[in-house]
Amino acid sequence: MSEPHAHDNAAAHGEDEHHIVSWRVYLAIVLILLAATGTTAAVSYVDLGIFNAVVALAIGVTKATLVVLFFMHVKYSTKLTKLTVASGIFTFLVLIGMTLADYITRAWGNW
Amino acid sequence: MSDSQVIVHGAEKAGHHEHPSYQRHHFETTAQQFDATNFAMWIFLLTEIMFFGGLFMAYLIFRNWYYPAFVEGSHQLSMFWGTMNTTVLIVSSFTMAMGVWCAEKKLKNGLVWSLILTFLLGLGFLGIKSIEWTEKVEKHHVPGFHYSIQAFTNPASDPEVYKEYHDNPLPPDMAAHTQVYFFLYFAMTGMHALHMVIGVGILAVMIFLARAGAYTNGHFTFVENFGLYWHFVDIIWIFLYPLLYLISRHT
Amino acid sequence: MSHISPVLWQFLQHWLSNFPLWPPEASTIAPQMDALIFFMILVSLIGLTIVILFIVGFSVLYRKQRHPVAVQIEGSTLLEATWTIIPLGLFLVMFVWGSLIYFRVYTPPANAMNIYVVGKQWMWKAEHPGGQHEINALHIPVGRPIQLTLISQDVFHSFSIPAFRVKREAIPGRYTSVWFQATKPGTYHLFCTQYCGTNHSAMIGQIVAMTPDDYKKWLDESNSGNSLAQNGERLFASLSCNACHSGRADARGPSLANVFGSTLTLTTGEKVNVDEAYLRQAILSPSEHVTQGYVPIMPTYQGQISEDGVFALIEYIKSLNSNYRVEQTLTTTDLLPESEGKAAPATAEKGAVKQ
Amino acid sequence: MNYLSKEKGLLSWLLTGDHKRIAILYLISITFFFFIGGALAGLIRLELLTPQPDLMAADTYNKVFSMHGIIMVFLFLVPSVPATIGNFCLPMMVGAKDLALPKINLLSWYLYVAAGVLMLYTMIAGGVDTGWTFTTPLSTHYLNSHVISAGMAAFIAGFSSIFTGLNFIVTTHKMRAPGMTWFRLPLFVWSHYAASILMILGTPVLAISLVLIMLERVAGIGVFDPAKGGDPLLFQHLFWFYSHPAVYIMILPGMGVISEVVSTFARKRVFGYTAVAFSSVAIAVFAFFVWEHHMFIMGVSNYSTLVFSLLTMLVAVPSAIKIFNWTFTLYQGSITFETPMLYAFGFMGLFTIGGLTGVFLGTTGADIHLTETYFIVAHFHFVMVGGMLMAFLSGIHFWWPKMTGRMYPEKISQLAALITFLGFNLTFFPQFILGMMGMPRRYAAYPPEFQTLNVFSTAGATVLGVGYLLPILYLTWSLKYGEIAGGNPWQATGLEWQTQSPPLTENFPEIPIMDHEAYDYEWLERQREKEVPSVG
Ligand code: HEA
Ligand code: HEA
Ligand code: HEC
Ligand code: CUA
Ligand SMILES: [Cu+2]
Repeated sequence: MSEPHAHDNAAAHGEDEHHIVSWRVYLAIVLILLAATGTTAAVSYVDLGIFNAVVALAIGVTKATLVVLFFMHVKYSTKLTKLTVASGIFTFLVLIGMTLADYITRAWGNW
Repeated sequence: MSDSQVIVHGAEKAGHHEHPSYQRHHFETTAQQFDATNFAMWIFLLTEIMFFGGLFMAYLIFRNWYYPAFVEGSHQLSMFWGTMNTTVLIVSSFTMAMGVWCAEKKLKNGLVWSLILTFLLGLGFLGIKSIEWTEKVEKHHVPGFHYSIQAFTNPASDPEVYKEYHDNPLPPDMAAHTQVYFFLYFAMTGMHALHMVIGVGILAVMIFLARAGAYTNGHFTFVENFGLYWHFVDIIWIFLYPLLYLISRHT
Repeated sequence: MSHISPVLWQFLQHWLSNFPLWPPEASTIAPQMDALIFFMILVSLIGLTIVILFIVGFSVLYRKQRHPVAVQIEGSTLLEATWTIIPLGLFLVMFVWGSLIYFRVYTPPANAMNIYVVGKQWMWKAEHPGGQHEINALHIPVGRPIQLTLISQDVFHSFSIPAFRVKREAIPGRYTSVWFQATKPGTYHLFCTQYCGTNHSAMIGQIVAMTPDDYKKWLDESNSGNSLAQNGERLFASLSCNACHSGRADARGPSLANVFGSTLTLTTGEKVNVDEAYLRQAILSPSEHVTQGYVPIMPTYQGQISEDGVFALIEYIKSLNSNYRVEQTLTTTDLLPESEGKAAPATAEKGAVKQ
Repeated sequence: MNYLSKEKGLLSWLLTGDHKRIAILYLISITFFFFIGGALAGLIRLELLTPQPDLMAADTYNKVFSMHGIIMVFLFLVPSVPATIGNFCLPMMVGAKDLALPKINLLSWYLYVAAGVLMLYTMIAGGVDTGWTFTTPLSTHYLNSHVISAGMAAFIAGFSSIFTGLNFIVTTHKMRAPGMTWFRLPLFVWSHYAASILMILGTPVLAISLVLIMLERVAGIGVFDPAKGGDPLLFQHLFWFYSHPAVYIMILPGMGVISEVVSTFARKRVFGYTAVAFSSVAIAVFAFFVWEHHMFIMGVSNYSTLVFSLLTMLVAVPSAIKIFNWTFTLYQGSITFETPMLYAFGFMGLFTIGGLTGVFLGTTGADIHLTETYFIVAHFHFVMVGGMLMAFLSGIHFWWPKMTGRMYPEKISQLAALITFLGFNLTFFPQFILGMMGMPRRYAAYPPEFQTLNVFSTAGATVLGVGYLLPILYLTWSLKYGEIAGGNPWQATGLEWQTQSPPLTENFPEIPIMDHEAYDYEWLERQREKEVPSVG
């Protein structure tokens, strides 16, 4: 890079040379999503105790991941896009995690 | 202080080569324009994550505090309409993805039809949502407006739901906390629906522009970015559905 | 102008006579707190001096007239590390020291005397165990650890005694506590330091620290006839708590004797310590934690007992080491005035609609 | 021909996409709100001249300080440097023709105006007395003032700042000129980038908590009111999740200004460029982990305070790094003392005091005594007024020739800087002592023994007011009568200085190539030798 080009990967990932995902992938994804919806609805009728919530959320996360990766093309996007998504999730987890740090430890000891 | 020399080295000689008409003046290349707007959309979605994040945080706390109230509140939601809506939204995400695909492939008719389908599914979602909300209004389950806890202190008074779940009556103080559940229900689905309304509105305009060929000339940035938005709204629902509808459905 | 000049006059008058720079130290924690603050002031002064010395020194040495051509320097990893590590180290010392004091202030000793404090817009109400209550004032003996159990009836308030270097927010819906031990008799400021609406700045009062003898005298003078626990007992009867908590074998509710300080198992299998906060919850939102072996039939008393009433009930329950008193109350209930004795808990629907 | 003269007429301003014109629009509007906020501050200080609430009733006083806080924070300090100087300079600094999304930029200004109008409406309609922190359940159930419209104003102002941040991030990533690598960016851009991260990730959480407050007021239910099953601490968590990062939104852009100014007037590359750049990013990241230090005595879990206090100590370190690096930039420099540099010195001293007292507050133990007293008021005015406002004034003077093409009068502006510095210290230093004495904040009336120090403070505020009025006068004067500035009056190295003043609409005649490091004064010398003869 003797002549550094500053637009991050602009040349490689512009509109002109855009990676086009096959429609078959989309179809497959939507079928998986629908199946997952059915599963999560069905599972909620089974008593798994605390795992009901865990399973429901796990399925939700999987579905969301599929949407993000394929429908939203993140799988085929630049590092920057991936980093952006990751930082959003990270900050969200900070909000949840650090707030819970207060709520959970309130019961410790007797003040 | 009067030296006004201009020390600038040109990257390319002024005048430039021909640009497509849709390229904005301040971008050097269409690739740069696409990249920048696409990235901007992602940044915007970040803010959306945090926006809904606050609501999810509130939900998490209160669900742990008032679990029985959340269970019975959840039983009041219609499993049928909820699942239906999830399906509708997922399919609309698919049609939207196909719309982007058609735009990329410069298939004008395909694009127009995908957008129309997405539009209709979006409307369908909102229609179902309004059916559900109307039911809540009728049952006095809108917090702050003639709220009634009868269905929770005396579940048998609501035979339809009772038939299915045989809920035990909640003690009155816990029953009062179903208000918190429904407050979050309305806040979350309301915010989500607001995003849907905006999306559907934009879709309506896009359909007309697409018919005029606006996105099938190689410049599909707008469709792509709108797709991101639409999918994001879908993702929010993917979480709202289990969190609000699927709390302990077993009897 | 006419407004300003008396002010100026007043100001000049007080110029030297009334110009304190440091609050009195009147509790055991105050010297400890001040030591920490002095340490931090010292570190800050040294840090600030270093920064200013460098700025002024360089400005003099390297001003343009004296040093016309700048020497370009990239930086220095060594220096960079120095001014990362030294402040970090000092800040960490402050952190550890501060946390020690924090835990000291908010961990009451076991032998502390408990005083209940209710904050409401815009006054403080203190309830002594002996039944004395006072408004916007707190009388305490010196030389004895005092624990305050605080709650607010409406919004956030904050109970602040600068001379003792302690402060604790009184929050609605939950007990908080703080403790202190006064060392010097005297009258000190009590402030509400959390903004709580229009008369926030009028929510002030006095802390009167007295010698133990004076305190005793004060207690006797302000005796209202009933101790807090006795008030609680009356409430217990008038709210018909004893209908269920009679302590008899066929009672619908558990016996409350010795329940304070014990560990209960809930229907969820969770184990809880019974402290003041738990008792409050059990009375106001009984269905949130149901004791194993019982069904959630206890009605909520939310909105029917004031926070002072809850304090009285708690004090009463704390004092129960057998069911003898309860059964006594049971037989005397008939003696209570008609209206009070029959005060059955209102139906919950009514409570909910009200919201 | 330049961006000011290219098109004429009000409409050409109201519909402009030019980042420089939007910056000017912003400059005018935030100045307006600064003076409203300042006038309210004047009322606060007047009332506190005497212990009794004699100038206004407690109720009025509460409204005055609440609106002072809300206006100063949301309508002045948050947009101050980024939306004016940042908008103006950032695209030029990275060598772009404009921000990536000019329309969004304009929208951001319109949202700001909408928020401002709503805030003015709130004031006229009777004001709001929540304090700028909107504490629940006070704000949701116990006040009859115009909480909804004030909340709405803050909500909208939030979106305006989100859009500014979004634009900066995209521009920094995607619009850099050839050769402009990340480590050739001016530190101003780094600090704006860091602040933008905070804007886009923090502000939405404020938005949702304000929405919940409004809903709660409308429907009368309680997610925040314990009497109705809610949790007031939840609001505190959500609010401070934004508002702690917000204080760094309010300081990072100012730090960027200081980097530019100190380097330029010391004629030296900023000492430890990478350390300063990374400490901006470190502040942005750590900022999200410390919010609970505003809640130490509010009944949060004692154990969690340990975590948050520790992290507060960590977030303070990068600021210290920056202060020392600026100081050492002076070493072996060739220093001149123009007005921007004087303000920058003011910043360094006052921010150090403000920051160190912040560390006092971050120490859980000391916070018990100091929280909610005038110590806090002094702390945050030292960082916000002594820090950011000084940086803002420094930046305005520094880039004034670039924005307007005219020089401001040097002597009187140096005098103003001095007055500001002295007035500031007289106003706010006594408040540290007041706080140590235990004087609570937000008090319309106070015990008489606090009066002396309060009188000092009020006297200082008067001096301060003069210090702030002066720049308005001479800067306006200079628009017409100031000396013509020329392209690079300070001989600074940033790309924005390598074009004419005021710049062209698209900034540069042709897109520049960055072929040297940032702050390369030797490169500048070489250019001068090369080009001076050719320019008549
Ligand atoms: C621009 C705004 C700004 C900035 C930059 C800061 C910076 C900091 N603030 Fe401040 N803060 C506010 C604005 C700001 N604050 C406001 C508005 C409030 C009140 C809100 C309200 O309640 O209304 C507040 C309140 C506040 C509190 C809450 C107090 C309470 O409510 O009880 C705390 C507690 O930890 C705190 C801490 C800090 C710390 C640790 C920093 C650090 O980032 C500071 C770091 C800087 C330095 C440390 C200085 C440089 C150091 C050196 C040069 C080293 C010197 C050398 C040696 C030590 C050897 N602040
Ligand atoms: C950017 C932020 C900012 C700025 C710049 C200022 C500036 C000033 N502030 Fe402010 N202040 C806050 C942010 C800020 N403040 C916040 C967030 C609070 C907390 C609010 C709360 O508790 O909720 C607060 C609270 C606060 C208090 C505490 C009130 C209380 O707790 O009871 C005080 C008291 O002295 C004060 C004083 C001042 C003074 C003297 C100035 C001076 O620097 C102002 C100097 C400027 C002027 C004096 C204007 C000059 C011009 C004129 C006078 C012309 C007249 C105008 C017209 C004709 C229109 N402020
Ligand atoms: C209708 C019967 C009934 C009445 C009236 C009643 N309680 Fe209870 N109470 C119960 C039952 C049953 C439980 C155990 C289940 C539970 O925890 O909810 C209980 C539990 C408690 C507990 C928790 C301690 C434990 O061992 O579980 C306390 C404290 C308490 N009650 C106090 C009171 C007070 C004070 C009153 C009056 C103001 C009162 N109760 C009125 C039935 C009653
Ligand atoms: Cu109570 Cu302030
Ligand atoms: Cu903070």
